[in-house]
Amino acid sequence: MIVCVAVVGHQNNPLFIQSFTEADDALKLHHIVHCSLDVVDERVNNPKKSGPMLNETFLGLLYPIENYKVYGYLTNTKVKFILVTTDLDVKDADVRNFFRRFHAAYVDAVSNPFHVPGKKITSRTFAERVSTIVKSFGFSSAG
Amino acid sequence: MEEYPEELRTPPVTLASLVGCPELHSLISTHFMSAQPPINTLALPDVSKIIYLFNNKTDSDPTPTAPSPLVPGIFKRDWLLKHRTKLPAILAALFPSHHLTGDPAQWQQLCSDLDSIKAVIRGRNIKFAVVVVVNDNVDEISEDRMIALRKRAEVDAKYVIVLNPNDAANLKLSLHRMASTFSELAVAYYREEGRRVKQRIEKKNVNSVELIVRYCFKVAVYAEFRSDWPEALKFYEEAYHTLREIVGVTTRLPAVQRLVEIKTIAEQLHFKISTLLLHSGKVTEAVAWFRQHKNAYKRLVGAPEGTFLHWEWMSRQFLVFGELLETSSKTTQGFAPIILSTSSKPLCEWEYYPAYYYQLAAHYLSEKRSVLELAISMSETNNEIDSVVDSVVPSVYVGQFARLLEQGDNVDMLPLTDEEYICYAVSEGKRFRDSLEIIALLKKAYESYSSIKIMRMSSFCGFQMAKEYFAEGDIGNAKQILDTIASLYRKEGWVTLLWDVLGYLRECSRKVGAIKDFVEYSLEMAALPISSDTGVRRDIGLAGPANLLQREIVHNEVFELVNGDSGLATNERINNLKITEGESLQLEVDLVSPLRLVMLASVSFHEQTVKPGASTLITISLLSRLPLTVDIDGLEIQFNQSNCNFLITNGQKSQLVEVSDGIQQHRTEIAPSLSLQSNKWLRLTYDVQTDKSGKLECLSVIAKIGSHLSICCRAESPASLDSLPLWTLGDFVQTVPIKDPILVLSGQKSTQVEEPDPLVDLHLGASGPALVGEVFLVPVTLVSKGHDVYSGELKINLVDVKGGGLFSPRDNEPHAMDSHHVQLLGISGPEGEDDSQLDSDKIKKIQQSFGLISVPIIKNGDSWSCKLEIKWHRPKPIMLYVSLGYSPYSDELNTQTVHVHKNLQIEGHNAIVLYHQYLMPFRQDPLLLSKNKKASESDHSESLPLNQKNVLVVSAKNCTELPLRLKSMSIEVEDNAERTCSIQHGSEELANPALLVPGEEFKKVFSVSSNKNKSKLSLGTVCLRWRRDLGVEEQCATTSTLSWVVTKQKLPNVNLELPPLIVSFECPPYAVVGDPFTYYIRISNQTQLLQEIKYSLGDAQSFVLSGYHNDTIYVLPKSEHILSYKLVPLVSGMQQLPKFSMTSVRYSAAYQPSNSSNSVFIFPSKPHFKATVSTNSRVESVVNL
Amino acid sequence: MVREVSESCVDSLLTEMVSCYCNRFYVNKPELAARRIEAIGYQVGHQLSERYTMERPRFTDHLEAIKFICKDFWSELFKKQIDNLKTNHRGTFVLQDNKFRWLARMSVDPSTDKVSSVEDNTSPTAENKAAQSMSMHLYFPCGIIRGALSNLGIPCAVSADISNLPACSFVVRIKAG
Amino acid sequence: MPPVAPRSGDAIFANVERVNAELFTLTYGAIVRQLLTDLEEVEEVNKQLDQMGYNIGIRLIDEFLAKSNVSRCNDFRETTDVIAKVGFKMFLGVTASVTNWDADGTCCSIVLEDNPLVDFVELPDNCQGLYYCNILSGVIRGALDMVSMKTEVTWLRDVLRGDDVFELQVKLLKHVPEEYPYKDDE
Repeated sequence: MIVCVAVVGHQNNPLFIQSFTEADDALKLHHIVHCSLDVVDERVNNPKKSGPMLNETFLGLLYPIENYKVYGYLTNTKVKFILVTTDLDVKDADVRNFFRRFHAAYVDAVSNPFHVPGKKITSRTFAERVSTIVKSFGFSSAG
Repeated sequence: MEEYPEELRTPPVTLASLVGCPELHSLISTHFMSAQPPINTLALPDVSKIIYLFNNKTDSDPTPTAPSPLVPGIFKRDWLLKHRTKLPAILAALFPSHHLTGDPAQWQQLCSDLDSIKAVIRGRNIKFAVVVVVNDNVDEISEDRMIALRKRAEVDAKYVIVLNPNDAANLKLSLHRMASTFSELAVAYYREEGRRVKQRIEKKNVNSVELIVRYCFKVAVYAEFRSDWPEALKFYEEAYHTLREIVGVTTRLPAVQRLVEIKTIAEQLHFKISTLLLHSGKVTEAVAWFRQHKNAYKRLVGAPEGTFLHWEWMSRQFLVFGELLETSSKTTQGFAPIILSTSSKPLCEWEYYPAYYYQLAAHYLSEKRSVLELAISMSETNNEIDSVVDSVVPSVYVGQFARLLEQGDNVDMLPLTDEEYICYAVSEGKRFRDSLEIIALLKKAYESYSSIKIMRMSSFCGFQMAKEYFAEGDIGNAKQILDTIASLYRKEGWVTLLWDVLGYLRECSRKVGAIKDFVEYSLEMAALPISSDTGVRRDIGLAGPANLLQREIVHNEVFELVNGDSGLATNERINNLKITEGESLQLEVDLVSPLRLVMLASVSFHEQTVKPGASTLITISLLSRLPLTVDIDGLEIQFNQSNCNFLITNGQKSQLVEVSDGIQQHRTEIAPSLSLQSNKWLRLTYDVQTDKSGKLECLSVIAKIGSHLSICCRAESPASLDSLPLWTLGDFVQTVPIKDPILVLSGQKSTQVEEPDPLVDLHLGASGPALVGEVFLVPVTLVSKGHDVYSGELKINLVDVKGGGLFSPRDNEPHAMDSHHVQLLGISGPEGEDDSQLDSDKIKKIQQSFGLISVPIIKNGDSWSCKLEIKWHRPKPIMLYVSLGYSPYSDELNTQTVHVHKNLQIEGHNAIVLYHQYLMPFRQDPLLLSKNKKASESDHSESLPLNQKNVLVVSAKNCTELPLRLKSMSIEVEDNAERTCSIQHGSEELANPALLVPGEEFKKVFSVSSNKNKSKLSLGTVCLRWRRDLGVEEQCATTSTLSWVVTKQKLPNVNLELPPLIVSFECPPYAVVGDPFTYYIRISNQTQLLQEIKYSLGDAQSFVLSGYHNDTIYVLPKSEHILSYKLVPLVSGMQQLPKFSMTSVRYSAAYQPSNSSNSVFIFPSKPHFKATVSTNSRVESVVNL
Repeated sequence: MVREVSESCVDSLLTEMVSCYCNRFYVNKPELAARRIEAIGYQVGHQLSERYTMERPRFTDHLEAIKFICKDFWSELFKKQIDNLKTNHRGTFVLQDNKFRWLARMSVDPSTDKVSSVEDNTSPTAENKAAQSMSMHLYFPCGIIRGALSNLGIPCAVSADISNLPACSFVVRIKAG
Repeated sequence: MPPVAPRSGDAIFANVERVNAELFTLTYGAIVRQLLTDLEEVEEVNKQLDQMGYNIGIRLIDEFLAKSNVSRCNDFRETTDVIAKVGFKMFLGVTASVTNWDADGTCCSIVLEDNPLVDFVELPDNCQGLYYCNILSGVIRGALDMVSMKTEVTWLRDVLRGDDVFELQVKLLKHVPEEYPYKDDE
């Protein structure tokens, strides 16, 4: 299951970060997300390593840490989406699909005239949409 | 890695044993060590010792004899060591040669030794070699002896080696042969051993898996002995996989210890495998292998009471692999991790970084610690077990422990129950300070990450490290790390993380009682833009949950502290933080300070420039992001001109705020209210006024809060306000510091105060155009009207009006001084005040087009003047800029200067134009061939006839509008140039300077003659001395006082040529009507050649003439032909003589004499002359000729 | 199905926005009005670029991004592409739209001068009023382009050139670094 | 009843030039945001929006009458009805309904379920006083002004403020039934 999702601005500042655990590790998840930015930089800065998925918005698995898998997504506007999950085997298709829907939600959120570009996303609607997307994670393509 | 036994960490080395000839052992062993592959030697002085070497082994190896159905353990602890140190692959017997050759007794001895050796090594196929040590020449060992020896020793010929330590030449060679032979033997030995064990595996009758594991291990080790890495790898892996099967199957040991043993074995095998992989450069494989190793055992936690063992083990796995990776990456640097995106579980960059493993090692170690602490707290056990614990020792088998039981002198090992074992392990665990180990690991990770610029990861490790330090009470280290981390989180605006870090920092400063830090950290926390709950509820650090409420709590706490409220005394958390009375706390907030969130001051003047003394409006806007409203007691506004500083006090606060010293005399405004609401600009507009010119800038705004705290904000301009930290307020519409739309965009914290209007007049009294060459004087007069002039300074600048610049290196000038077209020569002080005195105390700088001179103090109403001396070298207009800077006040403090500027355009004209012309002698015309060519040729330089007297007329024209005085005109020849001609003329000086009215010409005649045979003639430079006519005072002005301007102009060179023919006419100076005279035409041939001349004489109606009209004559070389005509004038007046023309056939040059020379005046009747003396200068100079 | 509104909504909204800033707020401070209008365009462009770059791989270089603006982005806004793109290969691009819709509509829009008369009769002659408001209108699309590009990580300055109407070309100067 | 039946809003909307609603929505949003930054006071912003709406309204009425061939309608009830049914549709592509007539037919409510202006919009906490769609009320007021009906338009319900629909109350202040200038044009 997804334990944390985050939107990170092009200056690596958090625009939105939401964890979905009853466990008391929200702060730890924030750390994980923050650290994963190092991997994103690595991927983007020397794409030869990341091979075929050059310029693809979906960055794939960023890095495995104990009990977590961290996935990344980088939009054309240099905004990063980070997904932290506890599932051991995750279908790439699911993650891609998740990010696609997440991206759509994000775009609507930043279309709010009162949203200041590069600033935190405080929209409640966005939060709600995100949590529904998170809940439906995995089912969409599985069946 | 260090805790592994040495034999495990390093690859095994062949072991050879030497017997006899101890004196040679060291020599041989050292050579063997350095041999390739190296060989360890086990030296025995003589044969007798062999027994001790091997007999202990015989009883301690049951495995080949009775394979017991239930194996007590997997690996023998000492097996590997034994094979590396005790059990040689080869045994070499050394015999001195004389034992072979010497008397039978020695031979017998030798044979017996051989027999005993063979007896010992029989059964175990240790290889045997014989070394014969020769001391002198070899050949005296007879062949049959050697054969006998070989027979006795039952060794192949090539295993009998002859060694001669004395002959240095062959020693090395033979030692080398020895080494290679030995290693060959060793390889054979280990191969056979390996094959033997392998057979056991292959025939499936091995009933216990443990044994298979053991055998595989042995095979692998033997393979390593002969450095057959692939095989070694293969069998280690096999052993590893087989071992994994045992888990759960075997019941040999109690559950916990069983697992411990298996894990220990797995650890060793894994270590071997990854080492081999890494050494063969298969990094990716190694990483993949580690991953599967980790996954295979991660879940094998085992019995709950033994959990900590598992975590410890895991931690060690990561640590060791990390170290291996690090060392190998040192050796094989720059491996490029390629992500196998094809495989389902691609490796990612991170798994190639050692830091990643250290980090996780630390993670597991802390897991272990927490579990262990739990275990310790629970294990308050009966002391009989404790007594057991003391006697626990590692058992014979790897990964097993037993308790040592001594009864009298015999010792035996009893197996442990799990309970006992756990107690033992716990008590062992107590002995280590895990936190130090954890810190060490995190430090490795921290440094390793930051060394490859992976800052966030390293910060994360650093943070955990800092927490450990904090727990350990090492505040210094903790704070130092935390500060660096905090800056990263600030930069990237990770508020929740920052919040947490600040929480720790805050506690650090609390612990060490650093009150300023405490306040700063607290304020920053309180100001962090955390509005909605960030979802961080539990696992909150020392900071408490990150939410608005907590911010307010922090806010209140810190303000209670700084206000010194008594309520705090009860609060024990803060007891070591106290502000004593009178102690004050000033926080600095500049552009980079994190406290910029807490309070931000934007200041904007309403005008860009102000008149001195006039007042202008200034708006001070304060913004605070603290969660609660802050009541400011007073604001202190500071400017670079301290006399403008002022104070704004809070009208609501009755008590007066004490102001920092030196402000009292400044004015104090009272604001109705100074409460700074959260995220709302507090805007205050006041007027400031200064009479000091220059920049007026607001430096800082100091907010006084309570009796102790004051926050000093660096003033910022609204125009440059956008550089706020990037996380500031998400959910607010941004507001601007000033309502005024223009000031928001362009408002500046500084304004320009103009200087007061000057009250001094500056006159430039220049008259008319300047003349090139003369020193032109521009009088400058300062008249003070209302201002005294102190430390005044005149700046003078000459600027080309056309902007071409006065300096022109392009046209190369003969005189360096002319490189400036117009030049400021000097500044002469006013009359009476002479330069020397002026120089002494005042500045006076003069450059080509720039001048600086200091002006003495001028009291109000006084005046001062000086003269600028400017010289033109070219006729061009220039702009003269003169500016006076002075201070109206005498005191040094008030150094504000007032400036007066004046400028004046001055034309520069040429005073005099010189030109010249040449004349022939009267009525004489040389035939200059070049003249005829002129038309065709472009050479326009004049030509003169050689060795003839020529006349040069130089005329100077006054082309100004004013009269000039002429002193002299002369022709000077450059000293260096040798004189090529003689120039005579009258006296240099004119008796009294000639007046030259505008437009008038002055002519002077020179006679030039050259006899030297030169084609070119350089005449020199016309040099004219003149000056302006002073009109009235001309008389009184004596030549001494007045300087004369010298104008020079070089005369162009002239060609000289020898005229072949010269025609000269002769006739009386005048004639009278009616009476005849003779008119001679003399044609002289200057050449060595006969000249044929055709000539003709035209008719003239005013004369009657006799003689040939035209004819051809021949003039002999160097001689002349004279034509003579009788003429009778018919008409009076100036009459043209008959026109003569001739042609030189040789030169085909037609030729007419100039008309001027052949006219004559005819009187009607005979005149009567009276000689008179002319005073006319022109006539005079003609007469001079 | 994509949501639509009548074009006259957008047109009248823009006209009103421009005249609001030019004739009511900053009557004789056109440069300020321009700034505001540009800012509004900037936000719109910023948001639209976010929207229209969904589902497409990241741009590798500036040219790709500019082309995107010329093709997809422009057609989303005006149902047509930029007609002509020029560049000096040193960071300056010229995007020409041969018939820039907003200007076309404006010039034919009969109500413009009436509007001006409604707002203030002190305004100068109708045509240079029209010219002025036209140039003011152009700050909006300039802002849109700038917003879009800067959101794509290309800081730049954008100006418009209407020397040959109805064609309008936008000059994009990419800021170094 | 008018001699020629007014064309249905859908029919007109199908024929008019249409553009991507996002552009419209975002532009309006950007304008509101900019106004908030410039004017700071929410009340000021409301006023400005209304003013802008009014100016637009007096312009749009022409296009409206022309396209919808609504013959000039003197009856307030009828007019509001046309505005709701035809006007909203042909411009914004949404339909509105008219309800809550008071006794003397001078005051009613125009109710909007859907409104392109507010797509993506969420009011920040410190803008609660803002009538985000105030431009609409202005438009209506302006349009009615041009058909010489002085009205007062106020918001009763606003989705952005948590209501389920948008409700605009249109109150007729005074009706000047004299010929309005556009007669000559036709």
